[in-house]
Amino acid sequence: MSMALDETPAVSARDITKRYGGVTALNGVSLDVQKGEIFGIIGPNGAGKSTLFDILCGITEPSSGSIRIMGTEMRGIAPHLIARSRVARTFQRTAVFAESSVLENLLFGRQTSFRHGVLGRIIGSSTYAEDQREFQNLVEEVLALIGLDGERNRKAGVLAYGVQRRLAIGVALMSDPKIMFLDEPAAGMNGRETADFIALIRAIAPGRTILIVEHDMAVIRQLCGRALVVVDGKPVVVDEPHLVLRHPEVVSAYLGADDD
Amino acid sequence: MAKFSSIGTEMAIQDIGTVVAKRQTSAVDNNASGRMVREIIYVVCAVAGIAAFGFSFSDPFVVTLAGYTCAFALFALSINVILGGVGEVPLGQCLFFGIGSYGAAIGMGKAGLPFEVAVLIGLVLSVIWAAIIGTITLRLTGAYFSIVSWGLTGVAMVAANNLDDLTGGPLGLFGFPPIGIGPLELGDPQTYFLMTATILLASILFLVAVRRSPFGAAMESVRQNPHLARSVGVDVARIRLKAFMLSAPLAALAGALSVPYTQIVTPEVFSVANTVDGLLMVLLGGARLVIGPVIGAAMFTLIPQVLNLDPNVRILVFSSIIILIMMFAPGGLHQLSVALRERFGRKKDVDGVR
Amino acid sequence: MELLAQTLVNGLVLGAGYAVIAVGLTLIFGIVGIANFAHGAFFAMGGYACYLLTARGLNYFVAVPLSVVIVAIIGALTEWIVIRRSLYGDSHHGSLIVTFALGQAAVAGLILTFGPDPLPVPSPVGQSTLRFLGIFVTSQRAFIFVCSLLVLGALGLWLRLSIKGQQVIAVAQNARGALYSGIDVPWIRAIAFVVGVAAAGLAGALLAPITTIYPTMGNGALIVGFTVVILGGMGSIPGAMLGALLIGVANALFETYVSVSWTPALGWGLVIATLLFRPQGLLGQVQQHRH
Amino acid sequence: MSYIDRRMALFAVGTVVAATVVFAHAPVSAADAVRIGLALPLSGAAATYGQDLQRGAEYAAELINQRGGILGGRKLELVYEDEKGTPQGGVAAVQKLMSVGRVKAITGGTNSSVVLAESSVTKGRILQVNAGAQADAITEQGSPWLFQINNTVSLNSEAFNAYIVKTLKPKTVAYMGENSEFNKTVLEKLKESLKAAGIELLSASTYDAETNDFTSILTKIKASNPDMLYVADAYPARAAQLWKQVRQLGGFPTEVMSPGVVTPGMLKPAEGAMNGVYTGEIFMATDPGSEGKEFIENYQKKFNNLPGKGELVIFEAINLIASAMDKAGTDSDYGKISKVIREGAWPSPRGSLRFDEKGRARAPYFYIQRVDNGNVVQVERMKSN
Repeated sequence: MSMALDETPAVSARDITKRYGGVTALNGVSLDVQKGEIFGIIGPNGAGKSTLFDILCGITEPSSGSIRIMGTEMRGIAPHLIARSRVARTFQRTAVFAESSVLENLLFGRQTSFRHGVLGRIIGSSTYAEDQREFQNLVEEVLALIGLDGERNRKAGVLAYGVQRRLAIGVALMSDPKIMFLDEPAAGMNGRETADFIALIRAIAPGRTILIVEHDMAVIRQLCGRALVVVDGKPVVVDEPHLVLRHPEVVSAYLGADDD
Repeated sequence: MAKFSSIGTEMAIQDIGTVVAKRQTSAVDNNASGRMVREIIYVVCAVAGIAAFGFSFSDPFVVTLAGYTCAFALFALSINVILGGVGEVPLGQCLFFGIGSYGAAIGMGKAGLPFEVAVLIGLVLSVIWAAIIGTITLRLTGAYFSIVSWGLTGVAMVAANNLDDLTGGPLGLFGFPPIGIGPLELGDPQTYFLMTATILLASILFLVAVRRSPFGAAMESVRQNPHLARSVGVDVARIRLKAFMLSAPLAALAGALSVPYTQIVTPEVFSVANTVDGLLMVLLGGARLVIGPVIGAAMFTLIPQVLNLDPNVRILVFSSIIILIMMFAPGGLHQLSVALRERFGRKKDVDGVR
Repeated sequence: MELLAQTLVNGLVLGAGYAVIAVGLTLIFGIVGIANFAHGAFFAMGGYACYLLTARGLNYFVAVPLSVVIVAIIGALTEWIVIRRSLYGDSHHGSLIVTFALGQAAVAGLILTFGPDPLPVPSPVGQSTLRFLGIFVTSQRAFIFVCSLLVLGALGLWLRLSIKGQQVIAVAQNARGALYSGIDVPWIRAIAFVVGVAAAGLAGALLAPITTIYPTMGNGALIVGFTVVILGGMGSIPGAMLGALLIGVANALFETYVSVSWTPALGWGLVIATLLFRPQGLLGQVQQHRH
Repeated sequence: MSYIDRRMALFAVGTVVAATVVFAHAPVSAADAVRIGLALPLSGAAATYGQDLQRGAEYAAELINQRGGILGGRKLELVYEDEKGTPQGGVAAVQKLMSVGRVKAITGGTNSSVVLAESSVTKGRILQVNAGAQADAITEQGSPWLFQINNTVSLNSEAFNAYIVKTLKPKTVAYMGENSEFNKTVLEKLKESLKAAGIELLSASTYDAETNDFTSILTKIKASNPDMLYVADAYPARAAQLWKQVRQLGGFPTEVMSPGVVTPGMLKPAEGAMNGVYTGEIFMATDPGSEGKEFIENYQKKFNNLPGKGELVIFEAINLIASAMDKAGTDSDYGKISKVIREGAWPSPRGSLRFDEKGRARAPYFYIQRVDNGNVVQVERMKSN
């Protein structure tokens, strides 16, 4: 990984290892993701991809290793603080706030940048008005991007699965993140939804660094400049997707894993 | 701007449990203003209702019972700040109820303070304790919070039993001077009812405002999905703690307001039975609504009075209802109504798509 | 000196009783992932089952195992009808409320059927006591002590040696992993729940002759159980045993040398200390806030 | 508001209305009858006591009405309200009796906290006669229209302690008891009397209601080996358990139980463990004085078992209310009624009752008892003052 030495990488991890009791979930994983890159992480079920994600955005503490985001060490920093430093993450399951409307979901995505309090809300203070205006502009923008303009008052839980996925990205976008971690964002999407999704990612990519864990190789191939393969918690190869996919270990791993 | 305010209302309305999923954005504006009006009407009606009941009924039994019900509804509200707010189960909430009662009783009886001052002290103490307990337990799993807060009520009861000089021991504190707030004499049934009812209404309006504020949004996101909330920058543990510290004084206030009714404060106020009653009220009325607990409280107090139920039968029946609700409609009766509306709504969409 | 020795013995015997309650509780928490607030109710049911059987003229030593079976059956039904639904429902705190409500309902039911007043359960070894070097233990307590050791030992062996036991441990460590490796997790959870409440029932039947039985007898047991489990570490079986002995001895010492009336607060004092300085408990793993 | 919510609100309102209607139209049978309200624990933990008192009250009213009622032929009518054994319940019950039941006097009372709560409602508004509850605090403030039938704890203790120091004469005493409202008074009184008689109190251990294992306490007491063990616990099964554990440890030279708590319900589960224990009581159904014979016999005829203390005190309470109203010639001039009560001497199965300025009656006789193979036998019948 020796490209663009002049720049500090957006995300850089040094031999991350994670053990649960006896089990070793991750073993010496390192990666450097440059600013503006769309970086894929692939591997069979239970290979430790999600664990790696959780560690990269601070939800889980690694047993050993170091994580730097924009050059600053992230170990020991609370996840919500990492999130506030314009790092966003979407989840495999529980992607959205199912009981709330699309608008409320986006509001929840924005909440931490609001400056007004309970009192401000009651008396309708000027900061409250400002917050409203900012949110209003942003929300229209995001709704347009994720194509949910007409659905704004629908309850998130009742939306089609693929649509929920797009909403999840929208929630992440509300904090205008510089770095985005997308955990199997296209899982369970049909062909058309996947196409829309790829377009969406392309649209939001400029000015952001995006990491994607994904099963669907088509997505990885079309979006990612580079991809890391993890098998049984060990890094196998980092390279351009089409090369990665021919790698013998990867092939065998997938053949092994696809029957579950 | 107008559109945005509709979002505020959207959330607010959901608080009051009247989310009517809108289909076109064009409908937003007039709906919004319409709702504003309707909400104001609700409040006016509530005030009118309170006044009407307070002044028309003279029967001290009915009126004081109603007043006591309002006080206990306040307790149910405080439980719901945790349960419906951040989705934790506050099994130890009667600790604060008791602190409020004893605060008022000790302040008046022992220290000879005026009622309102004594109550105020009780509220402050309750917040402090909430801060301590919350900091210890709320960063751990929900179970720890419920168990420990519940266990501490037992400790409180032991303390109340043994610190005779302060708490009067097992027999408790009684024989207070006439209790009043300023010129208002709470010994008088109607005054008592009007006072508790007004405080209850004020608390409801305050809680609605809280739910519409960013803090309310934070609580809601934490309740629905702590993981996701954290990933959008919410300090989950802190929100839980703040909610707990908000709920404590409400419970304490309820405890204090129950003193003019019971006229005696015994260690039994720390009994888990109190919390159970409160929880049942919340779950019956529905944890998703701000007024849910109040409805629950009304049902819970009046039904047994009318049917003259044995308390054990009451617990048996209501607990069973709770189990059924949790199994089939965890959101309480309110969720059933929402579910119905959604089924209806979804059909429409399908038609719309085709 | 003799007083101290006697106190320590009392404490250990007490702790052995606690251990049986707490192990069931911690097993359910570790495997099923719920804090079982109905545990006390099952404890009481054990006592009442034993009362009913002995009242029918059955020998106490026969009644105890039968009571355990009865409680196990009730537990199985509860798990099948209520627990799994509420647990796998979408509300994460559902299980907590449900078990709590179950407990309340059960106690109310007991009061309505048997009345609030305590009932005696005669034990064949009732009044007699064993003495050695100035220290005495009543025969019933000795019996409880032995039973606890046997049961806990058997449980330990079952977990270590049997296949089901191994699967239980696997589920405890990583449920999803266990699922991937083809273990029938719901089934294992059901087993854990039944075993857990059966243990509570056993404790109830064992203690009945000492404490007499009354509907709310479970509350005390539940409180002790939770303090022990948190102290030892939620989900850790060795932790539960250690915690039980510690709290048993601590209570005995405190009662003898400090104050009887404040003893109920002691356990929670220990719990708070634990949560402050070692939140995962003496032998437990760190619990993160996950739902 | 959404459909269901509106329905729920309506329902709530509906219940309020229903409730008020029910209360407003409470049945009024025999308009001329004198209605006496009884707030009793008819449900909850103390329900059994409530039923005892109900039986005793019914019996008293029946006899009075057979004699042709009071105030020139007006019958007594008893109105019951469940006080559920809690202060809140007590307040609700008394208010309901006064406003809905329109009663002329309030009686009942088993739990002191409940009676205290009730007395704050009745004070200065209606005549209240507390039949059973024993806490001194109830009559301490001396509310003019509040009277007490049963001995207060301190009256009982004074009588019993006198026997301990004069007759049993232990050198050293150890006390253990439940941390309950009146055991505190028991302990205070015991300290006083022992101090006065120069007897040493080695230790006083109080335990809370959940306790049922006394090994540690007894171990400790045993180590200090006192002449006498004094146990104060009103909870039958737990006390029985406690005495069994005392036996298992070999017992003590002299053993006594706080007065007024030993019942068949305690002796039976004790399975002989209480044999030899001394205690005291204000009444002995098995061995009543000349005044009690008739009451006991008739009661036994009617219910074919002996009356307990609960039945007795409520019986006396109803009689007191009825005859005082009769004598005062009014059912609502409470000042006058109270004056009559304070001045008069009132015949009862225990002998004639007199009430002091605080409204307390002192039991005419105090019985010292010992447990003898499972039953209490009379040791001495002491005339009070």
